[in-house]
Amino acid sequence: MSNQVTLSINNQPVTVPAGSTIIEAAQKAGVSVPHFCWHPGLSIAGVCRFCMVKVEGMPKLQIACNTPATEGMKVDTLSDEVKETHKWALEFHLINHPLDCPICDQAGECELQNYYMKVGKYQAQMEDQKVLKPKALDVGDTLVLDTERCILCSRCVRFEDEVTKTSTLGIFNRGDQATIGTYPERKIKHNYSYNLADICPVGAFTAKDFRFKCRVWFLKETKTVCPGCSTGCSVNLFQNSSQREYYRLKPRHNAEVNGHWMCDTGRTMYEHLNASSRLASPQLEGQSISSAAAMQAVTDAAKGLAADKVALVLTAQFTNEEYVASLSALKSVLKSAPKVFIWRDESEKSDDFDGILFRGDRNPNTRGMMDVLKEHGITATVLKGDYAPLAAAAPELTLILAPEVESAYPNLAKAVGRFSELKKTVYFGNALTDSAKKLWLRIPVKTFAEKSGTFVNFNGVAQKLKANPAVFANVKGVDEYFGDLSRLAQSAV
Amino acid sequence: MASFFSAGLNETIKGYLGRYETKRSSILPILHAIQDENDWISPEAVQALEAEHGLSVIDVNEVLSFYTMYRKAPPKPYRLEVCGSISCWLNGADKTISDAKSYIAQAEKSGQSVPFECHKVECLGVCGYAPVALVNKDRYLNVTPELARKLIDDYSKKELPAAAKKCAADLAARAAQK
Amino acid sequence: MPVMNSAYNGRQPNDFKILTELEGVPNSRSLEVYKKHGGYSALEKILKGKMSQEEVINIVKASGLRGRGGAGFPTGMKWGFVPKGEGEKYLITNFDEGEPGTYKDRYIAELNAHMLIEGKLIAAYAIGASKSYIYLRGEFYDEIAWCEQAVKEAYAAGYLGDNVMGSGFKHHMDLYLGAGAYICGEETGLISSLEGKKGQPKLKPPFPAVKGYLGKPTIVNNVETLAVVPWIIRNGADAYKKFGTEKSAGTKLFNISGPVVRPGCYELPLGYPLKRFIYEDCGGLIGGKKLKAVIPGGASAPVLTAAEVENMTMDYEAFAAAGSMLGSGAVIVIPEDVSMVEVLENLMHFFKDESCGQCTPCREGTGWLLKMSRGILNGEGQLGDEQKIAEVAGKMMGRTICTFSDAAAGPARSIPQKFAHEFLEYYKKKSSAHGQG
Amino acid sequence: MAYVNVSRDPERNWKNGYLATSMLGLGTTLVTFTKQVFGLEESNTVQWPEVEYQYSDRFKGAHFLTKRPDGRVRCTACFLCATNCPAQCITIVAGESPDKGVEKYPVRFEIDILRCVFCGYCEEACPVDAIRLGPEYSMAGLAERKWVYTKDYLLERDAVKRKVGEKQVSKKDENVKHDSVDSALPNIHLTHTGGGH
Repeated sequence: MSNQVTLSINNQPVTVPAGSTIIEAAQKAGVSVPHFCWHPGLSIAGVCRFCMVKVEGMPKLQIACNTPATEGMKVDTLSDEVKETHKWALEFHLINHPLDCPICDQAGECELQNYYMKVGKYQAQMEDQKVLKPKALDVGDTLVLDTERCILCSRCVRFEDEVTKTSTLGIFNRGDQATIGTYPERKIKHNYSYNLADICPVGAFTAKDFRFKCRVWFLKETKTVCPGCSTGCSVNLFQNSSQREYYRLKPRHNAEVNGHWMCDTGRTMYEHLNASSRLASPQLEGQSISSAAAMQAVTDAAKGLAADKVALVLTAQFTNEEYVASLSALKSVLKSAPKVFIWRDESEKSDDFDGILFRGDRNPNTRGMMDVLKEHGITATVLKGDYAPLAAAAPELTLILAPEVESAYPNLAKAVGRFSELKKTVYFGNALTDSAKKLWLRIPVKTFAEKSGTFVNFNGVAQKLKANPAVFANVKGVDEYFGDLSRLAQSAV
Repeated sequence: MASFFSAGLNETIKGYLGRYETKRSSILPILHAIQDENDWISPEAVQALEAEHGLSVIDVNEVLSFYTMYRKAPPKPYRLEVCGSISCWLNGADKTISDAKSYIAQAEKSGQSVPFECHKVECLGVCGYAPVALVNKDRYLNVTPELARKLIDDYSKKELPAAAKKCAADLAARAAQK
Repeated sequence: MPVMNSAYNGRQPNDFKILTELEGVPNSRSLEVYKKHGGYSALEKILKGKMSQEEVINIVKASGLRGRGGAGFPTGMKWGFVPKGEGEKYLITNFDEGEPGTYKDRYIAELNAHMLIEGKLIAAYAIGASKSYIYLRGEFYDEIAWCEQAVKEAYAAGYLGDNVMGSGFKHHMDLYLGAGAYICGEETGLISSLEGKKGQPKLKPPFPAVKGYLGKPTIVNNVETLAVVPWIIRNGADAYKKFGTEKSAGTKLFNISGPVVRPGCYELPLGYPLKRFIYEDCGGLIGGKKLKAVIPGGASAPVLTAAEVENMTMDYEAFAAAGSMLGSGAVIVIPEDVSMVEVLENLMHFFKDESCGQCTPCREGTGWLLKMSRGILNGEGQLGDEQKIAEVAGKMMGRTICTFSDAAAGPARSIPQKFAHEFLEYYKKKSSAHGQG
Repeated sequence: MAYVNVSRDPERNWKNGYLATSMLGLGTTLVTFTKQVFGLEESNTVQWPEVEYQYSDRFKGAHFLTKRPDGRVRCTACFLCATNCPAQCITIVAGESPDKGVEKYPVRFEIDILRCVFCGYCEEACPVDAIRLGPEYSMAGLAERKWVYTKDYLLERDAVKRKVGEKQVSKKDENVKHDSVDSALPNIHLTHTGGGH
């Protein structure tokens, strides 16, 4: 095919689309070419001069990031000449790089460190005083900038120019005085700022949110899906498994959904996962009870009720599997489907989109929920600021699958207040707010980090969640609770 | 709101903004124009360029910090800039520079105010007639220590250039504001 | 305004006068004088004769004219790279003469800037550009005024505008002033600067002839290159080829600096003996000092020892064979009583100051080279440091976007290699100082 | 099964027998005992706790944290000791140091001494010479809190002051070198390069 070219990298043939660069071809061939300034999501700068490779027939070494792959090209990344070039490129990067590793949050996932272990490992030759530059600068609510650690790869500048188009960063001065920075007193304000810390190959940009919290080598990552909005970015969730403490989320490349990035709102999606912000055990009228007792209470309350006296209030923050489980369980217990309501926050503007990733629909699984309801042939009533339809139904028992990400529901307290006016409300959620205490029964549920299941994003892309060990051993997922419900109802019969 | 720039300067800036293919190309000439009138480019001027003429402060600051001809701090009225690059250095530029600097320092020690500062700069491009020096925009060749002293004396006697007066007035106004 | 002493003592045979024809002519900068000496007749020949673009390019190709800025790339070939057909194209003159030792372009402006303007018009016609810029050094206050005046005159005389000399060819010309950055003499750095950015060179590919200023095809030529074009068109490629050597055709402006008796800008045919130039044309060194070394092509050219100067001829090939380069034709003469270590430190200071800071090896390497050479000068060096300087410089070479790091490496490699013994004296000073202390 | 072949004295006589050698040993004991009772020979036994034994400087006893010349804790909370610790007995909580030149320091630094195996890996891992194993060997206690050494205890306890004293202030190259750098934003207006071209 004419729009494909075949070249060989270290004598290994690889076919790539015409117009690809050597570094892209090398990635496809599984050959790692060391690089700093090149980033697949940004334009090519070609300034770090690290990715040099030998191309047969060219007198000088070429940078792999800007050299187009051509038919029959022979690339070598293993010769002594290339290795020596990599070693020297690293040396030039390191001569003015401070020895901050012990206090640098990037240590452990720093590309400079990794490459030093991989291609460097030499005695430093520079004996003179290093160039000093400003350190620990406050450049916004989310980031700390250390200009001394910066290797001037310009990834952040390009990100600001190309992705967010905010252009708050520049490289000032020249020569070895060149320094990255914002305009004095102007801060980085957009909703994608943490990406700067991600793409920074060194510790020049570090996240304030994560500053000094934990060393990265204690963290284990899980591939999962961000529950922050209906875009459903693919993410890695980082947990310190010995402490059962979640520390951060980072985007995981997914060309179909989020590319390389995610928003700052999504980055906060670890906060509600940790024990301190969660309900540890079910609360029946303010008293802690066991999960079994709680489900027994629900079973008893549901006993003998007509299907139209039971209301199921859904938010689109649960997995498809959980919706299916809850609807099937209720159908079998009540012999027919209950009244179903969909709870959306009254401030929500579901069609909003910031042009990059973040959507106004702050629920990760609206599409999946609607699909499940459709399959079950259920038409649901939407509660959005107006709770009258629910009150009018006068349910004896109301089961609420409450939003897991409460920050997406700024008017949550008001809604919960309304729900507390109903007869018996069972609130599947982790709310610790005062208004929730008035509810009849509160049952804590597993968070997105602890369950497996499926989210379907706004565009119909289904992605699987992956379960981590639960923070509270006794807390179950909604599907498990409803499984219990149908089992208990069955055995009562 | 009153403009930061004088009416004439504003006209010049507008002229440059429309003169080139892109607005950004006008940054260098505009900065030259501001410096010609104010003697230096203050942070306020950079901010005013953004507020009044829509040039991004980042773009302007990048350019401002990259090129050495732009003065980022208020200078003295006269600058004796002696080339210290290889050709001039071979012909004794170092001597001229150190002599001029100590001449100024000595005069200042004795309580005189000398409207001069002396810098070493890189190549000025007339290397055959080394050492080469600029006093503001006037070029001098074969600048021996004696000639440098004479230049300092002669210029010091002259009336201050308009830009220097403007610079002094601006600084005084700023100090008064504080 | 005090003007420089314009006693430019060009003492050279008349038959070399191509660019310096107006030397010594009173009121040489005026349009009238230029026209009297055949000015704008080349342009007229092209426009009235309705020569095709290819014809013009072929004449320049045949003349063997090579870029006079330093790299020596064949000019006609460069013009040929520009894609044919419609679309905006740009021609930019590189008048950012910043290479230490070089002052030839400003001499052309001093003689008559119309040479440049006519050359530019011909080049613009050849590549089909309707807009061109002259990128001038900001410090060249006099030269800026001369060029401004010349452009104004050319507009008034109808050589510039929407309809050049009534031929239907449209061309506009503007001046653009730099602000003190040597790197803007690099063609893509110059383009960046013209775009109102930091003067940082751009990645190649794409080359500027395809994607240059604002992403449009752009040709950047040195002043001297363009100024000689009208003469070539007037007199034919063969006439030009008569001068110089087979591969280095024509004449070139050589500018000599350092302590010589008659410094100045000399127009000489390429292939002229270097020793004769220094000792006969320029009158040798002041005070009859002995020659220690020569930097033949501006600060970035590797040095030649006095022995190497003996049989050297001034053309691209001979210098290249000796491991140096013709560069901008700036001959810097270093006398016997100057320490080469100090020369190295001075040059490294220049390169450290002027590195744009974009590519890592250059940004960090130039600073490192300066620190090392300064250390040696301060008596902190030790045996092997000079080799380290040469090694570091060698590792910078050919590994950056532009050739600035190669330029810095030129002296940083050649001086320690050729004058290693001078470094030893500095190390000795250290050990003797230690012995006393 | 593996076994060890013990070679025997080829000349087996009564002198090599069990009884004779046992009596010989007891005889030595008796002689030494008698000498020491009458003060004819100095005893090697230390009368602990009345008398304290001095181990060599290299002894790996209870940990202490070193200080910078200004008296602050040297530790920068890099977690390398905690990472390297085979017994996982070190707990650190890092925080923003009031000293801008240091940036990071341990808000909490605790060693569970009951879990510690005194291997000294923490000392080896430390890049700034902040933790050392001291000469202290007597660590008995009655309450649990005594066995979790807090930062204050590691820095300021009397035993360390007495036994280590001045040595607690580490003379290793100061990791602080940015005190002089202006931590303001890279304001180019402040960094005028003197008009150099």
